[in-house]
Amino acid sequence: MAQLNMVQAINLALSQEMERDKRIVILGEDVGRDGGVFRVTEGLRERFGAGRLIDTPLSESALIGAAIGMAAYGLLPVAEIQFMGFIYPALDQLFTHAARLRARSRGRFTCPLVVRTPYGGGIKAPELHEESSEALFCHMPGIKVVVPSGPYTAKGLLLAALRDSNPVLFLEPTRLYRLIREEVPEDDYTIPLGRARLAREGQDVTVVAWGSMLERVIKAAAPYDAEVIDLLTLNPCDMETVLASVKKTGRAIIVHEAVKSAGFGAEIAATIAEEAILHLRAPVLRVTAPDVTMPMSKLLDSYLPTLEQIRKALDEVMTY
Amino acid sequence: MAQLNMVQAINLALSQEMERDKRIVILGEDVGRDGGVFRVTEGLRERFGAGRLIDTPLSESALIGAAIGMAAYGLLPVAEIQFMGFIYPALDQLFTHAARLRARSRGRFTCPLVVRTPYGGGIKAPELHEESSEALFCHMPGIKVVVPSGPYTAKGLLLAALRDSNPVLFLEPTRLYRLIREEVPEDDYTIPLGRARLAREGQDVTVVAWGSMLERVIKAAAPYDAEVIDLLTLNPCDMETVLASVKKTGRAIIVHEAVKSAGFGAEIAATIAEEAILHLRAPVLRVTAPDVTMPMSKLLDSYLPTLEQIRKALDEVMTY
Amino acid sequence: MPEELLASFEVKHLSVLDENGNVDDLLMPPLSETEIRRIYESMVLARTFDERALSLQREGRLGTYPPILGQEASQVGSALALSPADWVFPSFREMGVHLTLGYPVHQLFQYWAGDERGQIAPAKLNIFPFCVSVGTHIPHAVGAAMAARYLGDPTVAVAYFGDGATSKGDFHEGFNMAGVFRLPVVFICQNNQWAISIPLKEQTAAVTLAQKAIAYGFDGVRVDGNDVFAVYRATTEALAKARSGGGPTFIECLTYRMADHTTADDAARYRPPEEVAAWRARDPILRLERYMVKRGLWSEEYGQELKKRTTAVIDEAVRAMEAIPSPEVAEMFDHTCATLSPRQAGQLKEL
Amino acid sequence: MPEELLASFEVKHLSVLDENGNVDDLLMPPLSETEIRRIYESMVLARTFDERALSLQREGRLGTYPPILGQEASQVGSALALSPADWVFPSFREMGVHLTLGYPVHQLFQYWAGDERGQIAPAKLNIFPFCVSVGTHIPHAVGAAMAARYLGDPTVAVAYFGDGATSKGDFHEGFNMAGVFRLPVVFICQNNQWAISIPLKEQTAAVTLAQKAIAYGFDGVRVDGNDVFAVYRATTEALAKARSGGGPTFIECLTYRMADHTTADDAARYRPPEEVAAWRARDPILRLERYMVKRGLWSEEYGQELKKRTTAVIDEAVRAMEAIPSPEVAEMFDHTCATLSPRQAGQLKEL
Ligand SMILES: Cc1ncc(C[n+]2csc(CCOP(=O)(O)OP(=O)(O)O)c2C)c(N)n1
Ligand SMILES: Cc1ncc(C[n+]2csc(CCOP(=O)(O)OP(=O)(O)O)c2C)c(N)n1
Ligand SMILES: [Mg+2]
Ligand SMILES: [Mg+2]
Repeated sequence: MAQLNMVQAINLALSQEMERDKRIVILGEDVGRDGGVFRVTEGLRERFGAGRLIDTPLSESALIGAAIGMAAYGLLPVAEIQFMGFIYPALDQLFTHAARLRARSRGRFTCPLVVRTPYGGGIKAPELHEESSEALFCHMPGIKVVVPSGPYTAKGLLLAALRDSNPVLFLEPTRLYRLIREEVPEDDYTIPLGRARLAREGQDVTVVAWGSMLERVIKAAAPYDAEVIDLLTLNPCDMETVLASVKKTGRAIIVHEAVKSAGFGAEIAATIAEEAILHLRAPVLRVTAPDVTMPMSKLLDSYLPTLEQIRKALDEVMTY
Repeated sequence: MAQLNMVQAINLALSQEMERDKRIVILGEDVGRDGGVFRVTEGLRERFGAGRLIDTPLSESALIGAAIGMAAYGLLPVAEIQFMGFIYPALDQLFTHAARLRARSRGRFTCPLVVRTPYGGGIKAPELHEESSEALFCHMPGIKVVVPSGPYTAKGLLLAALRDSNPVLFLEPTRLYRLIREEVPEDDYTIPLGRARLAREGQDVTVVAWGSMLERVIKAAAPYDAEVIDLLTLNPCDMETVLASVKKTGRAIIVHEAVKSAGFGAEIAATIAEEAILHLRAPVLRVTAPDVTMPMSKLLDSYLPTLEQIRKALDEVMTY
Repeated sequence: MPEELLASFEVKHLSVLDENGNVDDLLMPPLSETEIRRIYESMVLARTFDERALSLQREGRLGTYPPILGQEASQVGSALALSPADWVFPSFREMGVHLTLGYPVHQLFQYWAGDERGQIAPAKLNIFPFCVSVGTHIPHAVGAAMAARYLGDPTVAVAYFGDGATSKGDFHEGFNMAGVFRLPVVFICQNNQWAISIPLKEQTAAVTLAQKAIAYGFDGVRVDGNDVFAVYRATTEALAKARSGGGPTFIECLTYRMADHTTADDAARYRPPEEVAAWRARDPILRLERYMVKRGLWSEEYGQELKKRTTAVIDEAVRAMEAIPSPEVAEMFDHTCATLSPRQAGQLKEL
Repeated sequence: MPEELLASFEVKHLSVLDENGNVDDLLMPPLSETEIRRIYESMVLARTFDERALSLQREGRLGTYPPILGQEASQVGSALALSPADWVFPSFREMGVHLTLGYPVHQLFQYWAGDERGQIAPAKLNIFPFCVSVGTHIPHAVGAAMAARYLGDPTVAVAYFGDGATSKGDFHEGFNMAGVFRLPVVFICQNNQWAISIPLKEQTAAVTLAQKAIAYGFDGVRVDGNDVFAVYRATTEALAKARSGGGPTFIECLTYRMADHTTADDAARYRPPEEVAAWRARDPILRLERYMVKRGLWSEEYGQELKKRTTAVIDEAVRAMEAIPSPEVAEMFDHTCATLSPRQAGQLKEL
C-alpha cells in the first residue's frame, strides 16, 4: 500500500477503472494534454489515448450535455468541471436532463455519468474558484452527490460512483487535494454510496461534516467526547447513521462551508427535528459561512467556519 | 376597490409602476405582442410601447444577463421567465452575477432587477411547466425570493420588489393565477419584503406555507386551532414570526410543493431546531412532494401535498 | 497588407418539387413508386394523427398539444432518410418523425395525455424522450455521436429543433463541439418562422438560419421544408457524409407553423391571417399530391382508401391508449434512481 | 429551381503596421505625434504593470495572476478609441484596458491581491468588475447597450473576452440579441490562440473567429492584434458605427498569449517553445518602437526616461496598494444586499 494524496488517489481510481472498463471516457477542459489544472488526470492521456481523454471546448453546458448523450448511448463518461464555480452554466443539463432521463423514459434510457469537480474554499484562488454549492444538487432527485474527505475515501467512493448507473456529482475538496496523505490500497475496493462513516466515536455530541470541514471538525472536537460523522454521500443521505448517533448523544452540530440559509446542514437539522426530537438535550446548531456573498481571498478565512466557531458551538451544546 | 385575480393584480402593479417610473422596462419571451403566455403583461405593450415591453429571442441566459446590464446601467428591468422550469439556463447569470454584483463591486454597481416567473404545480401542463425549485435560490445570498399567495399580496409585494434595489426573484403560483379573486386596491400600497403574514391565528400548532400551498393549508387546518403563517418572502425569511408562533404553539409543520430533501422547509425546520427547541412538544414535520422526479400530469396530483397529507401531519403533531 | 479578404462563404437553397407539383429531374432523388407512396402515406398519417390529437385535446382526453400541421414534409422527408440504428433527438413537435419511424402511435397519444410511459421507445428505435426545454437536447445528440464514433458504430445522431432553438446557448455549444470533433451528427431545424409569438426576424438578424453553420466550420443548407423530396435529398446526403467521416451538417427546413403554437395558444393574437393563408397554398401534402397525380400515382379512390386506412390506424391507437390503465401512484417511485433510498422507500410506504 | 445561391459572406483582415515598423498610409489612422507617444507609453505601462504583478505574485504579495504579455496592442489600441462615457465589460485579462482608461493602478494590484475593493471603478469610469466566469459578461454589455439606447445616451458598450469565450452559450445568446436589436455594442475578442491548454483549432472548427458574426447578421472583422494602429482603427470605426445606429461589430484581434495562462499554469506542458519564439518576434511594443524610430519619435534616452517614469508610477502604485489596510472582517457583510437581514445582522454580531 502506498501513501497517496487525494490527487493521486483519484488518478489511481480513474486509471484502474479505465483499464478495467473500456466504456469509461473522460472529458473536460484541459483534462487531456494538460492533465487537468490540478493534475488529477495527469498521465492518463498518454496511457489511454486522446480518444478517451477528451479536451473539450470551453462550454460547460455542452460538455455535460454531451456526456449525457454518451451515457445514454452506452458509455460511462466522466466529465470534469474545472471548478465548481463553473458548473452553474451546466446546471440546466444536470437538473433538466441528467437527473430525469431515467424517470422520464421509465428506465428506457439511463445516465451513468460522473461529474467531477474541485470544490470548496481555503486555497486563495480567484473569484468563483472556491464555491461550495452542494445543497443545490441535493435538491435534485435522480442525482447522487458524493464528497470524499481524504485519499482513501476518494478512491473507494469514486470507484463506486463509476460503477453506479445513476448520475453522480463527485465533489473533490480542493483544499485537501495535497494536504493529507493516507494509505490507499492498490487493490480494487469501493465505499458504498449513501453510507456515512463514523470518523470518530463519542458519547456527548454528534458532529456532522463532509469534505474539507471534516479535518477541521476532527481537530476542533479533540477535547470533547464527540462523535464525528463523515457524511461522504449527501444525496441520498445516510440519515440512519446520523439519527442513531444523535439518539445516543442527544446533541447535534452540523458544520459546512456553504452559507447557512438553505444549506445542506438545514436538511440534516430538519431531519433530526423530525425524527429525534425527544432525544435532543440541546439545540441543533449549524456552523457555516455567514449568509453573505463569498468574499475574495483576503477575507475568505474569516468566511469559512473556523476552529474557534466549531469549538464555540461544541461548548454551547455541552453547557446548554 | 376591484375584485381581481392574480393575473390582473400583477398586471395592475406593473402598469401602475411603469406609469410612475420610466426606468421600468419589461423583457422576456412573448411578453410584448402576445401579452405573455398567461396574459400577465396583456395590454402593456399597447400602452407603454415596444421599447418598454421587449420581446426577446429564446435565450433565458442572455435575457437575464441583459437585464443585469440594464439594471447596472440605471434601468429597472423586469425579466419574465416563461415558466420556472426554464430558469435553470439562467441560473448562472443569477447566481454568478445578479446576486453578487453589489458585493463584488462593493456597492459601485447594483442590480435592481425583478425576475418574474410562473411557478408551481397543479395546472396539468407539459413537462417542466410545474417546477418549484425555490430552495435553490434561497441559497444565493444577494437575491431575494418572494412568493405571493393571492392577488392582494401579489400586487403589494410586486410593488415592493420593483422598488427594492436588490435582485428579486418573484415567483407567481401558476395554479392561483385565476383561482382566487380578492379585493385589490387601485391605490399604491406595498407589502414589505422579508415579512411573513399571519394568515390565521391559532394556539395549538403552527403551519408554515407559501404560494399555492397556503390555500390548501387553510382548508386542511380548518378543523384545528392552527396558526397559519404565509411566508411571502423566503429570502430573507421572517424567522422571527415563525419562531414566535412556534414558541406559542409548541408544534410546527411546514408544507411545500417541492421535494423534501434540501427543500426550503428544511431551513425553517432547522431554524426551529436551533432556536426554539425547548418549546417543541412534537416533532417538526414537513409535508412535501416525495423525493422523486416530478411526474407528468397523470400523477401530479398524487405528487403534490394533498389535503389528507396535511391533515395527517396535523393529527400526528396534535396527538404526539 | 491593406484590408484583405480572408475567407468567403456561401449559403445555398435546395428545392426539388415546386408548388405545382413539378420536380427538377436533376435533383429528384431516385425513389420507386412504392417509396413515393410510402412518403405520401406517412405524411397523411402524420396529419391524421395531428387532427385527432387536436380533437382529443378539445375533449379533454389529451393535455396541451403542439400541432405539426404544415410541417409534415420536413418531418417525414427527413425521417425516411434515417437508418433504423440512428439515434434521434426530437424536440416536442416531431410526431411526424416518430410516426414515420414506426413509433407506436398510441404511445404518442399517451405521452400527450400526460403519461411518461409514452416515452418508452421500442427496443428497435433509438428515439430520445421529447425535449420540452427548447434546444437543450442538441448536446445530447453531439454526445451520442461521440459515443458512436468511439465504439466504431456507423450510427448518426440526428437532432430536431425549431427556429427559436437556434437562439439558445446549447445550440451554439453543441454545434461548436460537433464541429471541433467533426462528428457524425445531422442537425435539422424546422424553421417554421415562429417561436410562439416571436417571428423569425425578431429571433435573429441573420437572413438565413443555415448561415449559422459558418460559425462552426461546417456546412449549412437551406431547404424548402414543404418539399418532401428536397428534405429527403438533403438529409440523405448529410447522413452519407456523416457516415463517411465528413462531419456534421446543418439543414434548415424553411416551413411554416400553420396552426397555433399549442392548444394553449391563440396565434390570431399575434400574426396576420394573410400570412397563414399564403402558406396554406404551399401545403406540403397537396404539393406532393399534385406531383403524384401527374405521375398517375394518385387517384380519388386511392385517396379515399388511404384516408379510411389511416383513420382506422388512428382509431385503433386511440383505443389502445385509452385501454391503458392510469399509472399507479407508486410508479412515481420507480425510476428516479436505479434503487430506492431509505428515505424514498419510507415515502413510498407512507403513500 | 435547382440548388441556388442564397447568400454569400466575406471575412476581412485588417493590418496597418507590419513587423518591420512600416505602415500602410491609406489605412493609418490620423494620429498626432503626441497621440502616438501616448499609445506607446500606455503599452509600456501595461507591460511594466504586468512584469511587476508577476514578481509580486512570486513573492506572495499577489494571488494567482493572468499575465497580458503580448496582448498590449489589442488592449491599448482598442481602449484608446473609447469615449470616457462608454461602458466597458472586461474579462480578467484586460489590465491594459484599465490602465489605458486611467483606472487607478493600485486598485488593479489590490484586486489581484484578493481584495474586491480593487473593483470599485472611479466615478468617471464605467468599468464593470472583472469577469472570471468566462464569457458570462457578454450579455451584460448587451443589456447596457439596451439601456443606453432606451435613455438616449450616446454610450457604446464594449465587451472584451478571449477565444475560449467564443465557445460559451452566453457569447451566442448575447451576440444574437445584440444583432436582433441592432445595439450600440462592440465585441472585442483577443484571440490569443490558447484557452489554457486548448489551442484555437480545438476550440472551434471555424477558420476565423470573425466569421462567427455572420450567424448574427452583423459584421465581424479580423485584425492583426499585435498591430496597435489596426486595432485602434477597427475599434474607432466600430464605435462610430455603433453610435450612429449601425449596430454591433465583432472585432477579432489575432494575438498571442506569450506567457503562461496564469501564475498557476505551466504552458511548457502543452505548447511548443518554437511557437512562442515565433510570436516573440511579433512583439507589439517592438513593432511600434520600430515605427517610431523611423519617424524619429523614439530614442534610447526617451526609452530610458520612459522606463524610469513608468517604473516610478508602478512603484508608487505598489506602495499605495500595500498601504491599504486589509479589509475588516465585518466588511464581508456590507454589500450582499442594501441592508442586513435580521439573520445577517445576528451573524455579524457573533463575529
Ligand atoms: C428553454 C425554454 N424556454 C422557453 C420555453 C417555452 N417555449 C416552448 S416552445 C417555445 C417556442 C419554440 O420555438 P421554436 O424553437 O421555433 O419551435 P416551434 O415551437 O416553432 O416548433 C417556447 C418559448 C421552453 N419550452 N423552453
Ligand atoms: C465558465 C468558465 N469555465 C472555465 C473557467 C476556467 N478558465 C479560466 S480562463 C480559461 C480559458 C479562457 O480562455 P480564453 O477565453 O481564450 O481567454 P484567455 O485566458 O486566453 O485570455 C478557463 C478554461 C472559467 N474561468 N470560467
Ligand atoms: Mg418555430
Ligand atoms: Mg485565449
